Amino acid sequence: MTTMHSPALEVAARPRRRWPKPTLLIGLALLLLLLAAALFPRALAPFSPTDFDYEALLKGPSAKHPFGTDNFGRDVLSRVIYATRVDLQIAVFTTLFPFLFGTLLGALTGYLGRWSDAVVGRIADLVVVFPFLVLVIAIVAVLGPGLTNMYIAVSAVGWVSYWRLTRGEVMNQKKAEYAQAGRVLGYSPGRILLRHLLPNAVTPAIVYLMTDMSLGILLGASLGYLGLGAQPPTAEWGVMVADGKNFMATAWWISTFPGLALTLAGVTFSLIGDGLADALRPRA
Amino acid sequence: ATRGGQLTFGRYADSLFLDPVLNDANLDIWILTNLYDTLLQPTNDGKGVQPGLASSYTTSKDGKSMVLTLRPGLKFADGSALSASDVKWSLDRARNPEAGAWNSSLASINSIAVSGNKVTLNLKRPDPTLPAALATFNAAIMPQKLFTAAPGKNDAEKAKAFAEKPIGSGPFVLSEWKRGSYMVMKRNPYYWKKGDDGKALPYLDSVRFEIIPDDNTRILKLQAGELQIAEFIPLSRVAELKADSRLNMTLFPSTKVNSILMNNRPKLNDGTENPLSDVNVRQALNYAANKDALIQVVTYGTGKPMKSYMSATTPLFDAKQPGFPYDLVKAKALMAASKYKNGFEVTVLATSGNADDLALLTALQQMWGAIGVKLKIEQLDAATKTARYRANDFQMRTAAWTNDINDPSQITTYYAVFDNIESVHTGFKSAEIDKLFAQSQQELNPAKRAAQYQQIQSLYLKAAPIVYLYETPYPVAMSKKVKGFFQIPLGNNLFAGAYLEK
Amino acid sequence: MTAPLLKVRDLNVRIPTPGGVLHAVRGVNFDLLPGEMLGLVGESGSGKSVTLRSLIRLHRPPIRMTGSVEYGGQNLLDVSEAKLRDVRGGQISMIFQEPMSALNPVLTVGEQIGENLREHKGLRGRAAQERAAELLDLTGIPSPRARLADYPHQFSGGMRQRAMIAIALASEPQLLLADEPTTALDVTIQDQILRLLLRLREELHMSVILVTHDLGVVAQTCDRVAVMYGGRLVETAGVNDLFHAPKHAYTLGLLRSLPGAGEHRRPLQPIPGGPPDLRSLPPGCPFAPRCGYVTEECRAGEPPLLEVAPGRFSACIHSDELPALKASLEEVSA
Amino acid sequence: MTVPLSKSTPPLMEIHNLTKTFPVAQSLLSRWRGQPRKAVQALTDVELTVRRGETLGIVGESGCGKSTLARTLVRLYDADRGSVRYGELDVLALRGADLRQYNRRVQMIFQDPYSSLNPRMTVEAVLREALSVHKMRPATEQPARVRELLQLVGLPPEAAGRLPHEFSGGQRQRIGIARALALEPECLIADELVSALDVSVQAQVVNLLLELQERLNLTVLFVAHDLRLVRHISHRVAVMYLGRVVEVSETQTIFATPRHPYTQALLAAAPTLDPSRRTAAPAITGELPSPLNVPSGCAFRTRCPHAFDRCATERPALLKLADGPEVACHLYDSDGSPPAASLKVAT
Amino acid sequence: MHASYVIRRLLQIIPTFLAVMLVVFLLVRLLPGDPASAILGDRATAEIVERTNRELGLDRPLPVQFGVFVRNLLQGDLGDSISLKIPVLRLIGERLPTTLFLTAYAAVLGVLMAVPLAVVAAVRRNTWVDGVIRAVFQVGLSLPVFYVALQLLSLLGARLGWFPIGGYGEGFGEHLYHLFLPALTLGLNLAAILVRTLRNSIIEVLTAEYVDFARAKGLRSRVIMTRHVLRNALIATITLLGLNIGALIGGAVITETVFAIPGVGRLMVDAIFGRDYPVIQGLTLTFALIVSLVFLITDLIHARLDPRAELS
Ligand SMILES: Nc1ncnc2c1ncn2[C@@H]1O[C@H](COP(=O)(O)OP(=O)(O)OP(=O)(O)O)[C@@H](O)[C@H]1O
Ligand SMILES: Nc1ncnc2c1ncn2[C@@H]1O[C@H](COP(=O)(O)OP(=O)(O)OP(=O)(O)O)[C@@H](O)[C@H]1O
Ligand SMILES: [Mg+2]
Ligand SMILES: [Mg+2]
Ligand code: NI
Repeated sequence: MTTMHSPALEVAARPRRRWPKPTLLIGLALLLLLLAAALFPRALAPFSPTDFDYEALLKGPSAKHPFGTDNFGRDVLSRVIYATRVDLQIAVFTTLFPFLFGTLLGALTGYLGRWSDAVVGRIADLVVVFPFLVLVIAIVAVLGPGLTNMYIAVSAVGWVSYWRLTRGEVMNQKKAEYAQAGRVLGYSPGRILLRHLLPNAVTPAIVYLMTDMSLGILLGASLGYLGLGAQPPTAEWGVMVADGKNFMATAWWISTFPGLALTLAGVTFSLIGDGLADALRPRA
Repeated sequence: ATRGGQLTFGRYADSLFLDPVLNDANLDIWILTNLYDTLLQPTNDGKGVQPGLASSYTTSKDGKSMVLTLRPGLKFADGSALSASDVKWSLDRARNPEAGAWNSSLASINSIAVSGNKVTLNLKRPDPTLPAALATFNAAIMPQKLFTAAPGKNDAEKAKAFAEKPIGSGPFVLSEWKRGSYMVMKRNPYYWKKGDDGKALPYLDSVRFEIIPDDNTRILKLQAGELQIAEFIPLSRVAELKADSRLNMTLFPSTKVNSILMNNRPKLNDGTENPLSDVNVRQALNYAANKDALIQVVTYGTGKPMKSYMSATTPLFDAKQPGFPYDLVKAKALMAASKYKNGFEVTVLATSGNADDLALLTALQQMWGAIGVKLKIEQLDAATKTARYRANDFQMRTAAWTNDINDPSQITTYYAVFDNIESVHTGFKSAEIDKLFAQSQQELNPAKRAAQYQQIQSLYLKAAPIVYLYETPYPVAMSKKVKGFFQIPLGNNLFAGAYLEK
Repeated sequence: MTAPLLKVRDLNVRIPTPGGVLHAVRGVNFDLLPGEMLGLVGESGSGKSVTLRSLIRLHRPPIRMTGSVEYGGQNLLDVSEAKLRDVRGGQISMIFQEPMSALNPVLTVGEQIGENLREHKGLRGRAAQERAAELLDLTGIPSPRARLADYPHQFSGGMRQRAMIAIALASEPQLLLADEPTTALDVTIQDQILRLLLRLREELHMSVILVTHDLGVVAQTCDRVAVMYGGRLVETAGVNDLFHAPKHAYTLGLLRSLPGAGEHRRPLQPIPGGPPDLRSLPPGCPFAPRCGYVTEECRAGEPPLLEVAPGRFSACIHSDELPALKASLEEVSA
Repeated sequence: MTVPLSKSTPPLMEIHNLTKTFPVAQSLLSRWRGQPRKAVQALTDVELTVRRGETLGIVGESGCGKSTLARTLVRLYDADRGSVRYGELDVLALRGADLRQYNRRVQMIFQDPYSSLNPRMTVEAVLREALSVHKMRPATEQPARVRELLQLVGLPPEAAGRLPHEFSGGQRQRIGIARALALEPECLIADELVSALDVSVQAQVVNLLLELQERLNLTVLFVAHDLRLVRHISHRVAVMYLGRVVEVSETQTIFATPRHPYTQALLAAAPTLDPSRRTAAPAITGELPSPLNVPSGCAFRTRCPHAFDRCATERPALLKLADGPEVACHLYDSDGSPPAASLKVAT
Repeated sequence: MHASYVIRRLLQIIPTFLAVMLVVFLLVRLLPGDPASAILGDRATAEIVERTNRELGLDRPLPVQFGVFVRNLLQGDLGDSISLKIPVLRLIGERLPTTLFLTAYAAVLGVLMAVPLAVVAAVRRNTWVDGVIRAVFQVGLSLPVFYVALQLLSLLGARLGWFPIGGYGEGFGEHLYHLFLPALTLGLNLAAILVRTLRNSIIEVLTAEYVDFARAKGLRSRVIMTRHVLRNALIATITLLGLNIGALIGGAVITETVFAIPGVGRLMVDAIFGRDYPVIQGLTLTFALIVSLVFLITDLIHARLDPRAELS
């Protein structure tokens, strides 16, 4: 018998490490800023967010109060800073459960298909034909206003998007040869699903998560407008904008600065989302 | 006064149901008298009554009957004659205990007799509140024929049908109503009252109500000239609009009192000890609330401190009532004298989305913090709040009150008398007040009645079942062209004498 | 000798990528005679498609093209857009490898042919439909009139390719650029399409440049072959000459690596290593790292494409040393 | 040197009557009208025997069911009916652990070098996963085994730490092979293993496969449409048409004297490397009929130049001819020898 | 065209509908507080509350109430509004057209804004033009609707006086004029979402081979853009558009409040707060029906645009 050893091939030089795109870096930098404000508001804010100052009601921006004061004489800058934690919390809690639940369920039904998919599909249909905001308002009205109940309400509805995204992607990935290879290699369905399919199918959900986070904050603001959002004296951007709307003509700073903060957070999440979409895409 | 033209009035919400007897909401009440006239009318200052459809009334010596004389030639808006039988029918409907929430105001009537243009009310007992009751919206006179001709099996169904196209004897008649959007009332050509030019009122051809729920939008629309009047201006913007040279920012005196209701019962619904059952605590909370500061922060200086549980515009209000002037030292002393020296935590129910509630409570959080009371705010939508309240399932809640009738008895039955609704569900009960009130309800001598009321107000103050806050006016912004418009302390918007200057 | 239809001189295409500029086509020169069928072969990534696309300036910025593509007395690389549009699709048509992705999925086949007829022949409406049906018929699609209203996905792979050819032929072009037109097809269909192309060339007197990596296809259809490697033309020759006596070490290696060239179930003779990275080419002959004939000279500088025999060009320094191949060209069907 | 495979070599896998259909979605209306549910006839009564140690090439046009056959054999698809015996095992009845054990012994390698590897797992993770799931090696010995496997498929040890995208197509196919080999299988099913690769690289992978087969005594089912390649590496070749095996024969025989008209057409259509032998007419006209609507009788009759009445009514069975090849064509039916003239391939 | 598909989809709505009905019915009754509390306010006495509940039939057991609800529904009767005392069907009939008009208007404005801008952004991707377009919409997307609405109102409405402030107007022309700002507010939001996906799809389509083939045919860039690129890019966007229009209908609440538009969004919120059970139930069913129809229509449009789409 002839033995032939193919010479070991050389592998192409390792490609240079791919740096994340600037969008992601800027996004992460902004996130760091937000996190700093959320974690150390005391260090950053010049005043207490809740203390009144009857001497300084509705004062415009000045050296002492760079963002001015509100109708209680509270320092707007300090409130914007203290609100960061609340708003990041809103961003996380309005999306965390829908993300986890929707993604796992999507993976599962996408993989199993058939009746499980059909059943969840029906439920999802049911949820989407309900007008979202109205449903949230109704749920918040049932459970009472406040952030926790808002989280519950949003979660009851929000998982559908993640379910859809992940389910579709898992169904796609399921067709990929590596997934079939897993079956031929005798791997258990659980392993194929969790170790192979899910990591490759979760990217759209993660990218959507970022958009969803800013939507979550906005929803908080909308509920704030209807009085169902964060409860006073908690500072929260959306509620601050809503509370400031009566002063838009006379004290623009009350709603403008929290509005800017909202935008900043939106931009941050969106940049990170775009960046992640790029960074998480496996290279073929 | 100039005649003609349409006045556009921006409302924050639409009316619901234009039946004088079966409706329940201020949204209806406050415009209803423009459509349905009453026998007597409240005066614009809210202190008394003046002739309406009835040109005069007399009360018998024993106070057990009252005779009203109708004006001659009265007509409904469709031109049909308004007769004494319409009056009897209307009042009988209004006092039917099975119908509506307001029948109790006419409960003293035993029977009604009519002859010619005279209406005789036979009473069960003397009733000093009756003239005021006859000047109240639910005692409006409706056309019996038209009403009974309306489709429907029973009164409720007929009322629904009739209320869609109501015909009354008020200065205006409904001509168009697009629910949630706008409502147009046009001039009733048969209205009895004459203007300063000697011709029949009203001056205006029509009034158009636009429904604009958002405060900012309402103001913007007024400033843009699309409205001539905007109601419910947020107090925070009063100063700004006062400065606007095109506008007439008016604060109409009102019967509105803002207070915090406390649960006075020894135990809460869940069985726990209730600190608010201690009168020391209640008084301490009252003294610790800095009304002047609150008036600044919440009402932007437009309010006045509350001295009695009733507003200063209410008849028989006792001007000598001291109220609870801000006194932190006294408040601390009272706390020290109570069982709760170290303070306690208390939850207050607020109406979600109500900016004033929030402003108020956030300020109170601070003020009461000074005496060791930690205030937690629980925001509820109005229906939930009401349900909790009705079940006595609350510690504190925000509350505002306006009178519907030109008499102190209404607010007193609610606030101070246990029997009606447990003293606005505070659970406060004073045998003395109950007795005084019962007497006053039959006291025809004004001076004596005033003395009874003075005593009631003092007793109430001492028991402090509520936190006395402030009275607020009705903030209405009008174009400078608008003249003669009135919102009386009861809240009724009167367009009969309103006109638009050219 | 007739004047060439197309003269390509010093064609260079540079593609900026995140990892550096990719010099995909480097100094390509060739002429194409009227009526000629030229095969362009080479392994994947050697720059065949990029070359073909630059002939009608199909690349968009930031891809840069330099050199000249002379056609009808003009350099297509710098004529005006309007002029270029006349040539594109009008005188020079192109067909692609994947008919499924090259046909617009949302337009009917009839619309897609009609589009071309309107643009270049001024035909509209009924006349256009008539002509479209004729064209489908020409490419051998049964009941062509009925199929005009079909969408591409309703066609089979072979029919799609025919439809694409019909679209390309709508303007009766002088030159057809075909980028791997049969790679996606089965052998029996490939066979049909290739015969069709040969027939149409005869009937319409077109020139064809046929890009492929299948040497069998070249052997069966082309008059002349150009071999690309690493973005360069490394050899051009008449088809018989090339298959019997390649004059470039790469061509030789390619022919040798084919199964069927050796004994049954014996190891094949692969070309070791892989294709060069066009972003960082070594100096000298790009094939040098994989070449069995390599000498110092090869690495010194890039050998130019020179005429090594009449009508034969090679860029190999060792073209003379390469053996002939005749014997080993065994056939699949005996 | 080739391993001589005698005809008496015991069969490793016997496929009998294997049928697989894919139902297509049916509209409500047609279901309501009681129209029969349509299905893609991917495999119809496939008869095939795989001998131990051989390379069996499977060729045919796109859509003829090659991949479906391969996938059904490794139980990626569940057959509609028929049987597959693998030694003692009734493959189609295997469940759970038995099935996994079978899959360990019969491995499949895939066509697409890009999608057949999980893009997020390093080569080492890929290989170690295969080793640990089947407990091929204890954890401590796994790194060594990974290196061994890499060496076996001709990859340097430093390849272990890299992700699939860092490799060329040919190298990825090697990783795929190494992954299959990690389970030390007896039989490899290669579906279009090198179709996506350039000829020069193709040759490298083919060499590897040939080498491994001999060293590890593997049985290989080689699915491909490149006739030249199949001819080069197969001991025997099976030709499929529209879900059926139409001819099976020793490689030399089938290429020298194809029997089935389809085989003949297929060989004639393959472009030869000799420019001097060109033909003007296509080897065969018409296209593959839709698998949703397979012609009655012999599926090839719609394109067959020799078709006669019987072809439309009766399906030819796969019959063994006296000199060895098996053919499913009425021309070769027991009743008589075929008309000699009609068998010449049009050239 | 695809009649059987349409029928099947319509049939599919039925179970969804039944489920929506049950869920709403229960959810509504889970709301703390009752209609009586809501309509009678703080002053009502216990008797009056009880009497009101009796009149409204709310003292009966839930299954009985549900039975009545379903029976009436089958007769096309959604009951009377508790607070407004008029039939819910009529109420919806009065309010729904406004919201639908607003939604359609917003969708048109959104698409009119999104398509050209997405094309520009995609064609000139990664240039400053692209950057500006994306930044503007990003900002629009991260601000609360009411804020955007109020800013538009005070700028275009009050300051510049180009548009009326709030209201609805009479007749089609006035509707267009009055509803411009609210439709713009909603449209901006929609456009922000659409621009993002549409831009990405256009970029993707631009790299498709059939675009190169179209260029190789010598077609004008405008023809290529409209016939080849946009049509394909819209396919991916149309489903998203459908989903968002569904959301728009339900999400018009705040816009309707700010702009004083008497639509169903506002009505729904009022009904929830007023515990107007019949209105909530009726509206939710209407929403569900409309949203289902919108989805169906987008699917059909999708199928029209994309002949490959399998309606199954
Ligand atoms: N748009 C592009 N962007 C970046 N790189 C490109 C682009 N187009 C082509 N390339 C690169 O240019 C080189 C030549 O590509 P080309 O498509 O011409 O190869 P080819 O010979 O046609 O190969 P194949 O046989 O695979 O079609 C390859 O390295 C390819 O990756
Ligand atoms: N999962 C599936 N669902 C539906 N139909 C399928 C499926 N897999 C394959 N088919 C159909 O079954 C038939 C046989 O397909 P198969 O993939 O086995 O062909 P093949 O011979 O491997 O073709 P190719 O050479 O293109 O790979 C085809 O008509 C195909 O469309
Ligand atoms: Mg190419
Ligand atoms: Mg296959
Ligand atoms: Ni159709």
